[in-house]
Amino acid sequence: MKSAVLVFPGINRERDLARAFHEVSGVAPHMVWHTETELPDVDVVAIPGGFSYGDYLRCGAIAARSPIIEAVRRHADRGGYVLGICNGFQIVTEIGLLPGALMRNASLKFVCKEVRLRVDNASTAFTSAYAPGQVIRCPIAHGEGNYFADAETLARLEGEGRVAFRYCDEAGETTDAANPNGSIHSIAGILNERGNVLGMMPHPENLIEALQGGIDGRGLFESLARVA
Amino acid sequence: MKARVTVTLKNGVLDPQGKAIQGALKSLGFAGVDDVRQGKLIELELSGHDRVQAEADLKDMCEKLLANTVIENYRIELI
Amino acid sequence: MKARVTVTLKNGVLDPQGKAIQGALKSLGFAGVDDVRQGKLIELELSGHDRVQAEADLKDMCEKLLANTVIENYRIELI
Amino acid sequence: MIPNDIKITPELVKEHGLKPDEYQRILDLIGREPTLTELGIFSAMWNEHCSYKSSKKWLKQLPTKGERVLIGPGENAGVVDIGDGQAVVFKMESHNHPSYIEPYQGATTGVGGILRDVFTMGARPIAAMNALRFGEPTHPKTHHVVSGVVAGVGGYGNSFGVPTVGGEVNFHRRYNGNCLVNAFAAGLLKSDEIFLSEAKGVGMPVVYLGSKTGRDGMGGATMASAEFDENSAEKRPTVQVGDPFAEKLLLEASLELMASGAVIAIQDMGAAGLTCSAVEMGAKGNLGLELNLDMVPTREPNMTAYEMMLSESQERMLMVLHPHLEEQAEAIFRKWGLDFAIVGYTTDTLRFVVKHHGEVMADLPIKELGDQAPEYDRPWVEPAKQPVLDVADVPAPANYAKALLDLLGSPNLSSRRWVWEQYDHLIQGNTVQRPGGDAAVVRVERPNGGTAKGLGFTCDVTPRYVEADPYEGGKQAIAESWRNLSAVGALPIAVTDNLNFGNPERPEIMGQFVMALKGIGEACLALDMPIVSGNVSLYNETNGEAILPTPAIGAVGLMDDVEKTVGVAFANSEDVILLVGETTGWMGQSSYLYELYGREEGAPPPVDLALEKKTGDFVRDCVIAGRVTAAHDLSDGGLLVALAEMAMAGGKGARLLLPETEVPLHAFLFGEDQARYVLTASPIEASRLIVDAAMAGVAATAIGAVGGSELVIPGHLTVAVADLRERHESWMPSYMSAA
Ligand SMILES: Nc1ncnc2c1ncn2[C@@H]1O[C@H](COP(=O)(O)OP(=O)(O)O)[C@@H](O)[C@H]1O
Ligand SMILES: [Mg+2]
Repeated sequence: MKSAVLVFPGINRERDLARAFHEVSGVAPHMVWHTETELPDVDVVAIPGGFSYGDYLRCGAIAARSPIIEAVRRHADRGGYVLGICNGFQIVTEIGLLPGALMRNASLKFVCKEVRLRVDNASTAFTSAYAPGQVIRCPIAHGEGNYFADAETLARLEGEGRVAFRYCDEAGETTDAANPNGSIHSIAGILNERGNVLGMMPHPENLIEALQGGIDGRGLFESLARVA
Repeated sequence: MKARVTVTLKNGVLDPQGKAIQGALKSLGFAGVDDVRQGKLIELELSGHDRVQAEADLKDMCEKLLANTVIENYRIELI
Repeated sequence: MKARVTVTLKNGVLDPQGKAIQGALKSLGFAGVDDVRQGKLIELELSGHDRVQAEADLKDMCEKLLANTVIENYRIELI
Repeated sequence: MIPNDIKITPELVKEHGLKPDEYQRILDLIGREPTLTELGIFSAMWNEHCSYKSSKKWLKQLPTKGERVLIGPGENAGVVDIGDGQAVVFKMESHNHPSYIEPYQGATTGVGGILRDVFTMGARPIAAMNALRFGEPTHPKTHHVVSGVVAGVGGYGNSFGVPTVGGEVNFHRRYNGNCLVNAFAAGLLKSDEIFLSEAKGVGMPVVYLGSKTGRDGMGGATMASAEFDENSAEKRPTVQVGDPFAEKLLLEASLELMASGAVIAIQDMGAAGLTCSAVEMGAKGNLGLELNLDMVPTREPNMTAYEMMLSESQERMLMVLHPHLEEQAEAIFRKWGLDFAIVGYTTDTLRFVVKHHGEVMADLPIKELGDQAPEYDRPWVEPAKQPVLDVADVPAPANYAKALLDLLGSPNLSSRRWVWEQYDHLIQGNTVQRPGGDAAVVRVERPNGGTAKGLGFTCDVTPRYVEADPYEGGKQAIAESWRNLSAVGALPIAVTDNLNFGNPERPEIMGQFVMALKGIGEACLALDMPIVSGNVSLYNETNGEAILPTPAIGAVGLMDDVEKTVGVAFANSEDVILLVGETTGWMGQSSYLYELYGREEGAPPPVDLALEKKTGDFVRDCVIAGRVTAAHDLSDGGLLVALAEMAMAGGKGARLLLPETEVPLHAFLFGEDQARYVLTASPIEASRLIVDAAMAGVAATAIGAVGGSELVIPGHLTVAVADLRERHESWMPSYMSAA
């Protein structure tokens, strides 16, 4: 799997993400600075977590206007994979590659903890290593992960099976108590129509080794390695 | 030239901050606050003198950056 | 009754958000933006009818919650 | 604008916090009346914060050397060798007063300052902690301060990208008027790539980097806030605002610049920014320094020399660069979008010269500015000792389950989850022991591969103990950090301290300071934990009432193989629970007494340092050898609270069979004797451990077994682990959600 990790000023989980790609694929990703206008020849473009431009104005808003973004758009149009995690998810929605927006957590507080995710669509390039409905552990760390989309968009996402991950409890139920940020329909990650762009708030890249407390996050990278 | 841009959430978009403020006001004992919405105020200092041009530029800035038109409305005032 | 409260940073207080927005506008090619300051806009829907009372309440809300008067100024408008 | 050559009046001197004899010293030193800018420079260099004038004499007596110590106190942060050509850099610093005035911004700038101290040395930050003390929960300001401070610590650290892995939170009425915000940061570097603040070479460019200079923090001298602001109706706020985004850029740019070989010396601009940093660089290098303020990037128009020299704007650095690499250096900073300006150069005159608009605003002897700062041997009295509290004076609880639940649900012993879940404690992917246990453990990869090492981090002090007996309390703070590190399997290697006290001009307070330092010093020596950095915060008083003496300790430990660490959670049913250490049932100053009866009485538990060492070494060896399944040190709340914490963490109960003892049950369960731990191990291993402990001269007794879903002491207590959790987890969230 050939991958690239984009770096914007203020991004801070780029090393974590690069490490996950490296661990799983054996190949270190290209690190690509935001002022570039071309991507290297890669299968997967990943946009990491962090606080690009301090998250000032709106999370991801300023990064979404960077020179590299046009190349990302072309990559996605060609059917290349795009993975946006946390700030990356916010950026990908700001670009318009995914619908909806990420608002302040309902608690108005930043939250870092381990949650459970239910894999609602296991037949995607990003999730095939998981079983359908599988409940996995995954860390989150964000202040604005409260996914919102209007009713029509939501109906489409649900109807087309484009909700990849949902926050749930240990039994796989999507309860209010298990929803850490108030996301509508407990949405933690969504896909675009074509299934080659995934945006998610949780950080699978921080749970890929036993030392980190578990390896539930590996599946995502392993899925990508199968197709790329 | 000074300009003021206000960015507010569209109707129907959930506003967690507004809701939290409303709750906090209530628990501080302020009765009769039926709704609270929080928005952004962006004040700009522009060096040009052409108001028409400025308005056009500001609209462009809003569309391109200052507002996320999927969820937000904006209003421009030159002062 | 509708009220609008605007909260802005006092003069001289660093505004990292404004700075970042200014930088972004510049790199998007907007010339002549000399300064940007970001503030908050809070819109309230009040159920009372007494404007004098409302103004007093709003002032109280600002002092107690809506503004951080150590570093922010606020302005109240009834509309 | 006030002219630079204004007549210096006694009022002006006073407003600058200088005593008449200190001003006389200035006159003697320079042989003329200082200019306004010069007066400002002296006030910045000679205040308590920068000059340590009340504490220096005593700080010098602390043990600061050790085999591993590469850099001790005196630089931005201490540096300790951890093998493989790697070193850990760390320090702790207070931001108490600003955090009380504006909790969010006070805390953010506190965190920003300590991170800068660490990366100024050339290290990438890998862990942060925060030791917080607040007033009693019912005090009208407490809620606001807690929520602002915690949000601020998180707001800065999360954005900057450092995992915040540990800390402490206490509530006590003596912090009603003065909260304490002590921030710790640690970073990692190669031991042969340490950067220092000592300038070298004459005619070298002095470069200003980072954010622009504004009038932030100009409140030190009251005149600055009142009179420099005549154009604006509002009183200028003196609050500094943190910009974690700028700091993150500064980090990346600084590390890139250091790697390029362009940096000769580097110093962050902290308190009294440009003044302190420039003087220090020149003085350390035995050089003079000339600054041209026309070149300083400013955020506001018409700033005076006085204002620029005293501004405390954040996220700024000063460097001395190799002239031929200047351009390359500038390119790096431009790439990161930061300000870069050559603001001066080094000279061989030993003078500190400040020019503005072509005029000399200050011309002072650079060495004397630092070296000749006043130093005081303040009078002190040894605080009266408290009598040892007789256990007979401490009632047993009517209901043990209720007592335990009340303790776990008390402000000081309840879970801090509400706090640390607002901190990104997982970023960088190296957090092996997360918050909630004893010490945090962070993985450190070796440069050439192989099993990863671990660094343990903990923050400790029990201010009530220090108040009751500063000497024992000082020892106890170090001993507790030793225990927390040992329990996770880390060898304590060095500490940083943050000494928060009241007004040193009062002999009782100075006595607390002196005796606490004596205790700390002895403990550090006995446990081989040199002090490599630290910070002193005095005058924490409001209306004549001082805070509890709070010498907060940040300690660092090293593990050769990070995978060997164990946590506090009960792991397997049937595991035997061992109590390690001697229990006499010490109730003086215990949490039981304070939280349940509101009594702060008696002498605190004495610390036997030799016993601590022996016991800690034994426990650590057991952990590293993989013989135990969980380990926890005993501190606040004693044995029963520790067992409850292990049960809650593991989601498993335990059945206790307590040994025959003369100690009354409540004192056995809630007493706070030092040098104690709880270990769990398989039954076979447990019997071996008991034998080995005896051989090592350490007391170890089986006190029960893990299992079930309740914590049970037959005949005295049966309580469901779920109920323990409920109480432990609910106090903070419910306190914080009530407005
Ligand atoms: N302000 C804080 N920030 C992060 N973690 C904290 C904070 N306060 C407490 N903790 C964590 O909660 C746990 C319990 O703290 P404490 O009771 O002080 O531990 P101990 O008694 O072992 O020193 C520790 O893991 C500690 O690091
Ligand atoms: Mg402990």
